[in-house]
Amino acid sequence: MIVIETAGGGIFALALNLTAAMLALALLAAIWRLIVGPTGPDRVVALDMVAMLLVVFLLVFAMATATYAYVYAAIALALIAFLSTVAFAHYIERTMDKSDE
Amino acid sequence: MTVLRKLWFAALLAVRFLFDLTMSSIAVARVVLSPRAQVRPRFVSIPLASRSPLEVTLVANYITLTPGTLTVDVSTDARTLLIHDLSAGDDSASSRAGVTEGIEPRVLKVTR
Amino acid sequence: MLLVWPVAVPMGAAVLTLLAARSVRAQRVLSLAGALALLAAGTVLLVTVLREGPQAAQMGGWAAPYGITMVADLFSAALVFATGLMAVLTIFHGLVRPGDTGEHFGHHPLTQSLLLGICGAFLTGDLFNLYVWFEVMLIASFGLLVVGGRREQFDAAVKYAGLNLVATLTFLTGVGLLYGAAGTLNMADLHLTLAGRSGETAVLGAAMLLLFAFGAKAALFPVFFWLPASYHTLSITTSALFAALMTKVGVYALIRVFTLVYDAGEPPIASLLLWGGVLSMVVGVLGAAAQMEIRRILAFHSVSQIGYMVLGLALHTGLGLAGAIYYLFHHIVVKSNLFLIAGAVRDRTGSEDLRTIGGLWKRSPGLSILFLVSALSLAGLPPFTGFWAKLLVLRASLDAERYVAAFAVLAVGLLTLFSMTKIWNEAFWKPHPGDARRRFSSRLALIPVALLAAITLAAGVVAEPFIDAATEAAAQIVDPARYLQAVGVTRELSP
Amino acid sequence: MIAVSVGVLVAAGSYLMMSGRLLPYLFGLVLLSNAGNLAIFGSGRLTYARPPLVPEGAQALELANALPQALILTAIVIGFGLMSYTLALSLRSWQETGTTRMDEMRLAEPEERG
Amino acid sequence: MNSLILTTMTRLLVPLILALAIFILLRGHNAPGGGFIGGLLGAIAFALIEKAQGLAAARKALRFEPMTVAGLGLGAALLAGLWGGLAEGDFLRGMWPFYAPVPEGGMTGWPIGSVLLFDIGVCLVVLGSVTGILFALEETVSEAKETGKDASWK
Amino acid sequence: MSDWFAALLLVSGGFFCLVAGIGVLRLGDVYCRMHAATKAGTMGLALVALAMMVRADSLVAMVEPFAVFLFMIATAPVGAHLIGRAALRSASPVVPETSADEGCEAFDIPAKQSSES
Amino acid sequence: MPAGFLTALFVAFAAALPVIAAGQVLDWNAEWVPSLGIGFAVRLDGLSLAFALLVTGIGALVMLYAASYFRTDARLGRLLVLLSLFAASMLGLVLADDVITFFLFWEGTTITSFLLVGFDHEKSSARRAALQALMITSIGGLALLAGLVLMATTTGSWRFSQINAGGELLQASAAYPAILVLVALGALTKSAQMPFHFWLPNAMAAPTPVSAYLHSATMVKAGVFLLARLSPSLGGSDLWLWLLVPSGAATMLIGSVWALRQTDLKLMLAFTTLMALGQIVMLLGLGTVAAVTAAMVMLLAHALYKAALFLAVGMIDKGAGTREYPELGGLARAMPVTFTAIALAALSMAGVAPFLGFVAKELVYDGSLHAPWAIAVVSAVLLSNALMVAAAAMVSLRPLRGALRAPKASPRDPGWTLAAGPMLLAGAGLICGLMPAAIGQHLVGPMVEAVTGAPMSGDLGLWHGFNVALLLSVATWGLGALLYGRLDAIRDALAAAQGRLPRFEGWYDAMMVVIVQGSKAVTARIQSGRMTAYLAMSFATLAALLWVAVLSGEAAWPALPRLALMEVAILVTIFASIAAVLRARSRLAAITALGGVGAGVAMIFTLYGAIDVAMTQLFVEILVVIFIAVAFVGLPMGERPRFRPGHAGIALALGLGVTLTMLSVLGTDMDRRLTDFFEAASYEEAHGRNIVNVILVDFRGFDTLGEIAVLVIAGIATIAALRAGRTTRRT
Ligand code: NA
Ligand code: NA
Repeated sequence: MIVIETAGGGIFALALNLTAAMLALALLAAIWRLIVGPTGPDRVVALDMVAMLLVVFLLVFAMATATYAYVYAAIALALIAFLSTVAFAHYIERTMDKSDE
Repeated sequence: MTVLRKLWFAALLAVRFLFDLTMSSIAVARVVLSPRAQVRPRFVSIPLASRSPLEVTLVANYITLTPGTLTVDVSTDARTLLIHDLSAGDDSASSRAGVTEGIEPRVLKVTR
Repeated sequence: MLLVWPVAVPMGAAVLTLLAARSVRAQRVLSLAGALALLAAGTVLLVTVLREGPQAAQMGGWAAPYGITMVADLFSAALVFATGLMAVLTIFHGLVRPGDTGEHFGHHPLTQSLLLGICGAFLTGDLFNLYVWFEVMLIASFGLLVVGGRREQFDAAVKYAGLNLVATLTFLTGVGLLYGAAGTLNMADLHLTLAGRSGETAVLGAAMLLLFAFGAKAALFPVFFWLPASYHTLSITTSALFAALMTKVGVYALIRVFTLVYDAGEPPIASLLLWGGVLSMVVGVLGAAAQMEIRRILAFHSVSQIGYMVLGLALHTGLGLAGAIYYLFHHIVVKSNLFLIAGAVRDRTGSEDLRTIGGLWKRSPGLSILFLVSALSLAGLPPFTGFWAKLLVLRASLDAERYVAAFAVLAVGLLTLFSMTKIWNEAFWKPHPGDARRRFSSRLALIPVALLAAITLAAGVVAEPFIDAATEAAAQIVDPARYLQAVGVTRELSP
Repeated sequence: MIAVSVGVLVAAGSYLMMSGRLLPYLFGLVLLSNAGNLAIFGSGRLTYARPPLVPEGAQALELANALPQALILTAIVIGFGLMSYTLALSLRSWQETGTTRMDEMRLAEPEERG
Repeated sequence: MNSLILTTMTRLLVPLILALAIFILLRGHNAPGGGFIGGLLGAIAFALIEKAQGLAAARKALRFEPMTVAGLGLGAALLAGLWGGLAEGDFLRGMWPFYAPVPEGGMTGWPIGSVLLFDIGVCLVVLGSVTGILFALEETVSEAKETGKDASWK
Repeated sequence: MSDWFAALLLVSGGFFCLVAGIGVLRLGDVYCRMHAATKAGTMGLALVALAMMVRADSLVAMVEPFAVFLFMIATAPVGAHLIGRAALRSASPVVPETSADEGCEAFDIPAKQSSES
Repeated sequence: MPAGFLTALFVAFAAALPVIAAGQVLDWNAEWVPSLGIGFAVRLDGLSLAFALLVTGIGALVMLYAASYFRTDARLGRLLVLLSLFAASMLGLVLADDVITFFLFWEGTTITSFLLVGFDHEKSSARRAALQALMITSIGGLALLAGLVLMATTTGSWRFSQINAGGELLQASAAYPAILVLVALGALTKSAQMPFHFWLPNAMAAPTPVSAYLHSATMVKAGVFLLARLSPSLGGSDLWLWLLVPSGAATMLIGSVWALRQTDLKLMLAFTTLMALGQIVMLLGLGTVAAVTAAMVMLLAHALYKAALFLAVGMIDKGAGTREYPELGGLARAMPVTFTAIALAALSMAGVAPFLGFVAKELVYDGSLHAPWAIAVVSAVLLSNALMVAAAAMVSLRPLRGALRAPKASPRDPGWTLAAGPMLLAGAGLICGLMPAAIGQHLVGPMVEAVTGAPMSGDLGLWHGFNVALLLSVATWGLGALLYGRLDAIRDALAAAQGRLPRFEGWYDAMMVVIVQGSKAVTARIQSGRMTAYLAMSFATLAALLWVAVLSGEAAWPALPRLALMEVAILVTIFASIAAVLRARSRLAAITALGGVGAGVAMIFTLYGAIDVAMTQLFVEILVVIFIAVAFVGLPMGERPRFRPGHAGIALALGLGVTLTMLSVLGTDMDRRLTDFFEAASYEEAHGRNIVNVILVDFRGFDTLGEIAVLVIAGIATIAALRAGRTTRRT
């Protein structure tokens, strides 16, 4: 069973697969939190977490496939992903929406 | 002269930061992975010596990434931080000390 | 570059009117100048195509099918010309009819953008590019729907957008799947690639998605809801422009794609088109019969008349196609004029609701005659263009032995006459039931109306050149050899 | 895999849109948009992790199909424009009509009297 | 949003994001990126200013009316197209005035021309339109809040 | 050797990411979950970036992962702060063990000893 | 002015009489729409000449009359314009040789007639009558169009003359019954034949000159003209007989019986017009030379006396103030000119020698006697003619004799401009009756020849010796006198019967109700105004279309892919997020879940090498979140919609349909022509290594140009939507 296909082999490929598997599990955990909430800020934390995992995934994937170009995406995402968190926080503060449970 | 000094302190700060980050991550891992989660969170307010927005910000962000603490809010006069300590129990003093005697001086050495 | 100007001109005009956002006067001048330039570009293109046959241009110099090709056969060129003409007339109308939204933010750039999308759609030879121009047109129409900001406009916009967005996403998906199945996007190239593959689910499925998308754009049964829900809420000028061109782009796309890329004669598509057309005719005209406001009546009639055009396509004969094309141009002129007249009626009576207005035959004989000309043309009476349109479709139906369709052509014609008479009886003959005080009215605003009425009369009386042109346009579509040659993909390319 | 995702997205999107509420409609629209993009992407066939960048020197081999990617880029940006408008429209029509149920918006097509 | 931390970090991050946007725009022809992504990044930078320091500050930072920026962008792209069209007869043909093949193979000079102009146009359009929409949304919502017109505001 | 080292870094990076995930899943209130997400997540990212730097064959290839890490530690605490503030202002529920000291009234949090609850 | 013009035309046509009588036919053709084989062709033969004379002659007199009748009315100009347009249409109709030319003028008469019937448009009754006349004649008109087109395509010619020349061919074709029925429908509606006859009496809402011109002399005879015109090609069959004779006979009887019931003189005349039209149609249906001859003479005679009567009744109306004869009496002395005109015309109508009406009646009996169904036909004719005698007596005697009674204090003749028309027309009836041979030779003979292709049998004459026809004439007069004597009793009986008889108008009313109510019902169901219904219908249509493709096409399904764990995780992410969107109760829950979907989709893009797409997707996602987070501050979620199984079914069918279609696409072989070209040319020719970007800005830069236009427009549209109404209403 492979987690992601890798360009090379050896110990590093194994590590990549292991890491990817852990990333996938973390992703699922974050998605679970995203779905069940229960509060708005919980969901936002979860989504923030998903964004961070995406950045990590991009790096891992760049190494796995020896495709350096993915790092650009990781850089940009790392720089701006928090903006959606900012927007959500703003939203929550503006609405004080406790119906968001 | 002062620039070099500041750079030196900045480097020290960076190293110390990396160390703190590692420590805090391990601490979190311990909490998360222990079968019975041992959390005794406490909101702690911390008066700051920092004055400039940059100083406050750096301190606040540092706090967030270091063991057990998380900056939740800054008072409107920018003189007090509200932090959330994951395992402080009933004891505010140590977390407060960690900031006012640990983090803040180190940051201020760079900025001042 | 001949083919580029009809796109570049409205795009430039849109940019300039946008940059001139602070000055309404400058926007008006630019907008009208843009329309005139578009008309000039359309005229040059049409003349060239008439003289030399289909024209093509490879965008960026990349040969088909790799780059995007713009193509104008007679049908496209004539449509671009008509777009220019309608642009000039409606924009002029908007300038001289006071209070017609021209001063609101976005009106002029959006109008120019609408023209941009329409011309782009008519001229492109690439399926995905067609999607892009559809979007240009769609989003511009979205904007125009809400300019002015009356409450019912928002309601109308929700329905218009709600349904058109579904159609547009369907279009996108259809293009994607078709690319997956055929590996190309150039319509002429698709013609060659798909030859003999119409039985494949992949090809057919994409056809169905496109059929839905264009059908919805054309306001064909059963996906026409957006049109009667929205047209009557627009400003008069904009509604006339919409009535002239919006649905036509859908019909154009149906004709283009289901003759060039697909074959409208293939079994499931043929009967779907036929029944879609016939049911549109019937349901649309019934809807019109049920309404009491002029523009709502007219909007439902559009659905019905789109049905005629699609029926012409579905018959899958040269004559049927010529009928569809002739009908399309006839409808551009007449329906937009009736929308303008609805505005003139509102100016003079204070409303478009037939229950509350009247007395125009006595008070405004000139307007009455202009209405009568357009209404009778719409109802398909000689010697107006509507008669020839109906005659062509009728004859094509009879020739194809589609007697149910022929019956529908006639019965729907009767009901169309009925609604036009209803408007005439209530708005023109009946005495005004309320306060018949003269409201504002602009004589200048009747100039485009008179011009369009003159066109439907003159083109009906001197019918030959237009019917001949429709026949030629249909011939170019039925046998796309010259189209393919202009694009530069040849039959040898295909395996 | 992509085909199933597209189907699920379409089903969920269309179901949400049919609810006739402004926000679910909007959410459905976003899902359908994603479905359309994925459909194009899948139709161009999938090539694992070979971005369509011409490497220096060597001749390119089996890169991912670039055309669908360009098309999707276009579609994403267009979809974004449409989404913005729809969002603004939803907001404004709620303000103007006072309801989020599309069925209750009857200003343009009022119920017939009598 | 009236957060000291956010405001301060914004001052640091916005120049970074803008620099990255320009970098990605210019490099897009040969690596991932281009006008769209550059424009989106730019817009995100202004969105960040708007969030941190408010609408007025963001408008001020942008200097031009957003839709003017967008209009100029579209105009630039159109001109890029007309350039090739008027010079060579093919609308949108790539024009490389400072870039020429050398006899022994390869190219020499600066790879700038109509294609770059086009990409810059794309970038400006994205930047202008997105910020324009955001600003207008923000205005509408704030006004609804002030006037209490919005029934959802309790 | 460097392969082994990089592999180790990589796997520990993945481990911390997983920890962050589990933390977000397991911990009782939004503040605690943020501890996990921010610290462990950043750590995970840092380690993965480090692994990449270890394997880099050029300066650019070293700088870029570092930039990723740098941007992340610049932005993650800001996000955390804002969520925390939003949670605070929307009075998000906290785990019952949570206490607060006397200085927090300014932030609308009544002083409270954990033993009281 | 128009009167003078028509007079000149009349003289010109009259000048052509000898030429045509000599057996010549004048043709004039102009190209009109050669690509369809349609020309603007006119043809002057006996039939069209006679009609042309009626149209121009009576037209001139009516115009003169109308000018005087409406002298003080501001609407006179309009009336004359409309009458002129009508005259032109009518003239074109009778002269046309081309089928489409004919139809053009046919519809021209319909429309001008509509406008003339509704001339008193402020009265709702006039509007209703105009609409009715229009609807009924348009039903016929549309049927006629179909019939004509079928006829033209069957015979390959658009010319009446050529079609008539190949008549047998047409009758042999399979389309013949359809053609005949359609053409007959046109003729019978236009000429107000049972069951379409009721529109004609209702059309009496028109001003009197209009009724005289359109509804007695000319337009209503257009149907008759059409039948006559096409009888060489369409006539002579059993179907022809069965269509025309019963309808004509029934109209004849209905018209003559109900004429006696009326008190409004004009209305009474309208019913007698029905009688005459019915008789003519019946005779044409019988189709023998004798019957056709009779029909033609009857047509001429009727045109003359009926127009005269209408105009004279108008004089009574003007002079005495009403047309209701119970309110009138003794006008003969007060209005001698009117009396004279009415008396002359009525005598012709009663078929008294030596008026043309007498000649006609003799011929009618003669024709009926030698036709199919002779006994029944003759009896019907006898009865209706007798009723005509009674009606003629009624119109001439009741208002004119006895003590002077009228609403106006001192009724007197209007001036000569009004009197000239009726006097001339009535006089012409007498003159023609006095010179039957000349009329027969110059006018009727060529008419009959044009219709039957055979020369008229015998001459016209007042005296053909003692024969059965004369006997029947005498019987007619006797029976007529008897009926007139018992007029009031008959009227009472009719009044009593009226309520119990079926109303022929019923089908029209029912049709209108069906149109109005049916359209409302259908529209209320389809265009319900409910967006959920619209959307459900749209998605259901889409699903159905896709399933048509899936079920009717053939496909090679792709092999199942082997999924790596990461792919599974991504799929789970997407599906779980979708589920979260579906069950989200709050706005925030829904948006964050959408973010999850977006992230999953971006990961798919990443996995398969679409870096640019993934970046764009993520950045757009962030911007969307920012927008939504702003907008949703002011936009509530509303309560959660309840589960709709129908909608769920549609959604599932659609989703499955899309999946299957997509799978079928994946089952085809990918044609990588374009891709290979882009890979090869990207760096070499377009100087860029990022193929996606090169496609965007170069290979397919035109797409991108349109796309950024979309974005600009979206910006404008969105801002417009946000500002529209807000700023204006606030100030
Ligand atoms: Na339309
Ligand atoms: Na694009």
